[in-house]
Amino acid sequence: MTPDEQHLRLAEAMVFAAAGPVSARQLSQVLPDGADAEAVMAALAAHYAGRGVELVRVAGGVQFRTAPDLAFRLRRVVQVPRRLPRVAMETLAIIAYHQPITRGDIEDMRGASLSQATLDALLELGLVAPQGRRDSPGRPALWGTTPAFLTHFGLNSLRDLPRREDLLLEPPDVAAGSADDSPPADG
Amino acid sequence: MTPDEQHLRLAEAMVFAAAGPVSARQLSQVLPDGADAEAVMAALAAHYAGRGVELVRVAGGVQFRTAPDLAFRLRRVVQVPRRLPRVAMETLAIIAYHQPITRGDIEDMRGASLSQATLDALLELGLVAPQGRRDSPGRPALWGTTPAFLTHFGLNSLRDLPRREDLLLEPPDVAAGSADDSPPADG
Amino acid sequence: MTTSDTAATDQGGTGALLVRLEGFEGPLDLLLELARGQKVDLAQISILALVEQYLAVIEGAARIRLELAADWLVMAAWLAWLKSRLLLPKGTAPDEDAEGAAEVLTARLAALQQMRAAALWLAARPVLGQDVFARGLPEDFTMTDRSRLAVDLPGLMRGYLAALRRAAGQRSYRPAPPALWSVQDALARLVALVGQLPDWSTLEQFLPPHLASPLQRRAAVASTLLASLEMARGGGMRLRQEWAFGPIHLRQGTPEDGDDA
Repeated sequence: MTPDEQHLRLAEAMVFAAAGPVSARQLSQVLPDGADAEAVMAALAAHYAGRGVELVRVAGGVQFRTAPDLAFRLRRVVQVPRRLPRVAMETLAIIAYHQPITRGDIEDMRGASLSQATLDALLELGLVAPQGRRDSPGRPALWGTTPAFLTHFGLNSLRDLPRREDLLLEPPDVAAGSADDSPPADG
Repeated sequence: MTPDEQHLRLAEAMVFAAAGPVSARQLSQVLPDGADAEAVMAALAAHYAGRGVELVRVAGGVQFRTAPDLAFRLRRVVQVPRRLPRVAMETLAIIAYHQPITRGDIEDMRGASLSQATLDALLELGLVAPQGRRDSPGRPALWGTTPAFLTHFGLNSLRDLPRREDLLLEPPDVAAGSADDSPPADG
Repeated sequence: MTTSDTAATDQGGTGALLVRLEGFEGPLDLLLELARGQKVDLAQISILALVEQYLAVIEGAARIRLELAADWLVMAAWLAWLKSRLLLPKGTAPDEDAEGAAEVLTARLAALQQMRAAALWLAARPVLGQDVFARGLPEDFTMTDRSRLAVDLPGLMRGYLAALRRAAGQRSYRPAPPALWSVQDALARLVALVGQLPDWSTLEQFLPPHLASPLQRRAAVASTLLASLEMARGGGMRLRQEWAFGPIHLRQGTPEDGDDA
């Protein structure tokens, strides 16, 4: 077994064992001195490409996840929580693109008040968190997304979000029910 | 991709995502009808043999486990220092200020009985040690602090302890029965 | 997809209209839905047509149910103003206020449309726990070392003071025994005094001086009575009481008194 193979085994074991994404820095603490954590990660990702479990880059690190195409069969045996309602997804998108943002600003953008249930749903999943207060009358709390937001949607960083201009290039008809993406549960 | 390879992917994903061991019966719920769950498990185990993560048989089925030879490399030790219980801290303080002192005198000073367990704990931690016996009926053991006590509290010598006069707002008779009020001599 | 059938085309069925209005997340939501019925590109929609559609929907809803929420009506009023300005006869100078307001409305709708697209983009991602799954049984290699002690000097000082305060507190709470005249005290006093008194004397004359409290006085009376009874039993004392609860008189006992005490 070459030393590199041993590095691969260590990285595999560490990422497999971890409950969340593992960063290159964390990995290099386990690897012998001088080992290239990024290269080991890339080799590991290549090894798992196309398998039932894949190595994905998420929230600034790597994490093993089941291949998306298997979800259909896995849902038979794995308990799947409800998807976020449309209102929560819209609120989340507004927070993600305009953070840090106050509740009042979110309500202005949507032209509707933000219900406690929506905020609770986002908080419960840990997708958003208060990030200080705005220096304006009443000092309203500012909201932003969390690392859990990145992990939840399989994003490596906020830069992975499409540019706002590009969002509008897509015809709005994607909303009218393109076949492949399932609609949010609440209808 | 042969159908068998797809079975392997499904099994891999399911065992990975499951919160407990996966039995052959559970696996066959995910696999297409007619697939041999036992054979798929065996093939999966063979695929992972020698890798950083291995498929092991446990009670009720199979699950992934970190290869045993890697566990020690992944181990991280987190220091969570213990606090001394209140009784032990009080006893230690009295011994520090009034050493050498008998157990009976400690009980008089605290106004409460002193359990053997508390004294044993301090002894085990190396914070106190017997320092001879008092020439009185029963020849009770005398207790004093150790050099380890000084180390733990960051003291150069017992003279570094604040003087009792600096501590006590009450008149000195609160410690009625103590022989002298002078700071303890160097242990 | 959730509200894509526009309400604007549905003004015939009034019952359905009401339901649909309540399904919208506010006036902006409805406006966006109406706008999407017109054009793919929000920049090219006819604001005038949009305004008319909205006002028609609100009017239809208000006919059925008057208690329309305030924000729906505020939006309707604002749009009615916008409409009146946009309808100024051709040839007059364009109303800059109205054009600006129309642009603001278009921009707001575009921003909301953007965010709706972003929400759809997010929802189409392989969502953890929905479409992809992380390890169900993570392993933790963290070991906790509790061998070290978390102690510091202030803690030691606090412990010392707490011990001494508690001990001191216990002492001060011990109640001092009340100074009461005991039977033994009374007996000694009776023996000393009884010989000096020639004849019957009241019991009160044998009480000690300086009895401060009523409790001390009652205790002294009781003790002296018990002591005198004790002396009378041995013949050294005679007691007399004329009537119930009357004053008790004492006298030194004599041999000829016999045992009629």
